[in-house]
Amino acid sequence: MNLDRTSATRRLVLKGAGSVALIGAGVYLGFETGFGILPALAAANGKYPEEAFKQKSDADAIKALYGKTAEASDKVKLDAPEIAENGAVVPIAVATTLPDVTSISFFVSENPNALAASYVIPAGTVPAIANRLKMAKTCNVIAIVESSGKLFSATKEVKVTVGGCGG
Amino acid sequence: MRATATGDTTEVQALIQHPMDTGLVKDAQGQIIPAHFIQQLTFEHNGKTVFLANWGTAVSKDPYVKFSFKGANKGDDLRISWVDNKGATDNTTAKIQ
Amino acid sequence: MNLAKKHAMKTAMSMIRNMMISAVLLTLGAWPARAASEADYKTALAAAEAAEKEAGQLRNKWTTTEVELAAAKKAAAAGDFDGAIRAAREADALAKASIFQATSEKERWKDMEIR
Amino acid sequence: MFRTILCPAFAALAAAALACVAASAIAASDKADPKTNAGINPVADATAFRKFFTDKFPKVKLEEFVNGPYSMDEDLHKQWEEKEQFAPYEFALETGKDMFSTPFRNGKTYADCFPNGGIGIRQNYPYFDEKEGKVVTLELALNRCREANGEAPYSYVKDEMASLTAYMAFTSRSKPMDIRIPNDPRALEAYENGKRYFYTRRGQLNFSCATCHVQSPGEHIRAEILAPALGILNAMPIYRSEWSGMGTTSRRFITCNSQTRAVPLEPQSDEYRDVEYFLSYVANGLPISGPGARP
Repeated sequence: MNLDRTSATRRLVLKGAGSVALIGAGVYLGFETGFGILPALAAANGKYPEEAFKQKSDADAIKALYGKTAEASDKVKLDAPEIAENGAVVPIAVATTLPDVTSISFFVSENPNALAASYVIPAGTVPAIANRLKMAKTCNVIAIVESSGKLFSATKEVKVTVGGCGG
Repeated sequence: MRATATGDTTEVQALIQHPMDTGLVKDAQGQIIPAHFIQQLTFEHNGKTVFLANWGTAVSKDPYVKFSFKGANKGDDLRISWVDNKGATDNTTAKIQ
Repeated sequence: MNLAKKHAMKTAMSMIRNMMISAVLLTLGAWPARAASEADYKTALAAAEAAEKEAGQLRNKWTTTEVELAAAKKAAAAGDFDGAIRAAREADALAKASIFQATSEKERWKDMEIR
Repeated sequence: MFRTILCPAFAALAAAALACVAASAIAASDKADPKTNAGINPVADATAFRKFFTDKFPKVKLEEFVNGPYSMDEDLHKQWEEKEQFAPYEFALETGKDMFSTPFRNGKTYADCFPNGGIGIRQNYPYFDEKEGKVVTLELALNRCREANGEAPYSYVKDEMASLTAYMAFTSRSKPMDIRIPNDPRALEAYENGKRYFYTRRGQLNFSCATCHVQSPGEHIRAEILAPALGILNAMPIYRSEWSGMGTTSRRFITCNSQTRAVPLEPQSDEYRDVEYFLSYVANGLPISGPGARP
């Protein structure tokens, strides 16, 4: 599949990723000095939902984040594997046809803290996200989409076990 | 980071080199590796935030995210900045191809 | 059936060991049992380490043998010679099994070869 | 449901069986070790090896075998395609590229040690060095290049070596593996030694490489799916999610050994170099797909 990947995007990636990697590495090294303070974020409710990330169960996290409950909807398409190839890197993506989506969040029910990631979707951004999450063990992955004030969700179980024969 | 515009929509893929330590893992000597992960990631185009990510400890090492947005064209700048749980921050800019 | 044979072998070996222990006790007269089992631990360890060395020459040591050898030394250092002897004997059995594996595989590997 | 190899249960049986057989055999005299009189025929081996896997997996295209577990399972293949869009080995590739062009203290670079400046040559490694009379792998050649230029060699299992080999593999992407065995009895012996290592059972679990990669590729071993032996080294070095880091061929051999409870040998010891020689030879013609991502 990646055999023909010697095309332009590959080189571009190197350049693009290069800048990020170097900056990333720089930041990674520079952390100890801790330069820079938390900049005020202009984005809509850009405040980091500290409380929600502390909640254990997905229900509490949803309540802490949105203050309301969600109803399942087949308009929320959650794409997650049957058996995760590895609990540390589980590719999960969500897309939806619901109108004016303002926020999308991912929950992994059995993780130490259920809320994994929460995204703010300003107008003009396509309501579809792919990311890679960590999963402690086999459990439900829940994607919540906030569309015109109402919450819609999709849930899928992803199996996670360790690999290998064990030394 | 890779940003490619096709028509009116720009698809953005970002891969950031970062350990994303959860603070729940012990190292070889049995000491807890302190939590150290990116909490907030902001993408701005012409000063307007087009995407904001709030990340917890469940985001994989070397985090990756893909999204797309409308209203940008080739050659524009896309600024990505992130803040971690220690308050350290950094940013970088890439051209939309 | 295999497990029974294994126990038989183990008891056989421990019988020999016991005879040796009693022989040592006799010669040392009323020496307290603690010192005798230390000498016995040393012989058990030496046998295990010799077998493991041979396994090394055959490039086929097992990680579990190394673990048992370390456990034997640790137990001995803590003065628990019974535990140390048990671990040394286990290491000895494992090392011998790995030696047998190496020698028998010299020929048996061909059975699985794709031809 | 998937058939799982229950390692622990199997291990207890294997150990018990071995231990009691050992008792009876110790008395029996060791059979004379007959020299392998059957001629060593790598060409026949390679064709038989390839046919075994194409018969076992008729639906998998020949060049797909280099993708290991991802050619064995649709759901895994989808996850892999997603990962490949922005693969986790990008950083190693990036670092490798920089390292490859950074000159040593004496001004030379890796390009001076390798034919064609080290670009697009990975498919010819490992090769048999007739002067030394032994197999030389890419990792070994890189470290020898460093030592020849007064630099300290890298560890065979750490990231620096993985980054260098990642870049060199990348420059050979999709080129067919092209390993030659010169007409030299020592080369044939090295090839045979590699084949013997591949099929020899070791460790308390009494597994050989073939137990997993010939008898049961495509099967589940807990969460992971076993890769077929055909083309298994074509994607080296690999970023493994399990290690959340890069792994060189040496690191892969060592971890496989310890998984069967066999004490690993020194990296780049003869057995490892020979088994890499054997596995690469029988994968001749299959494309290089390194650096690769794996579960």
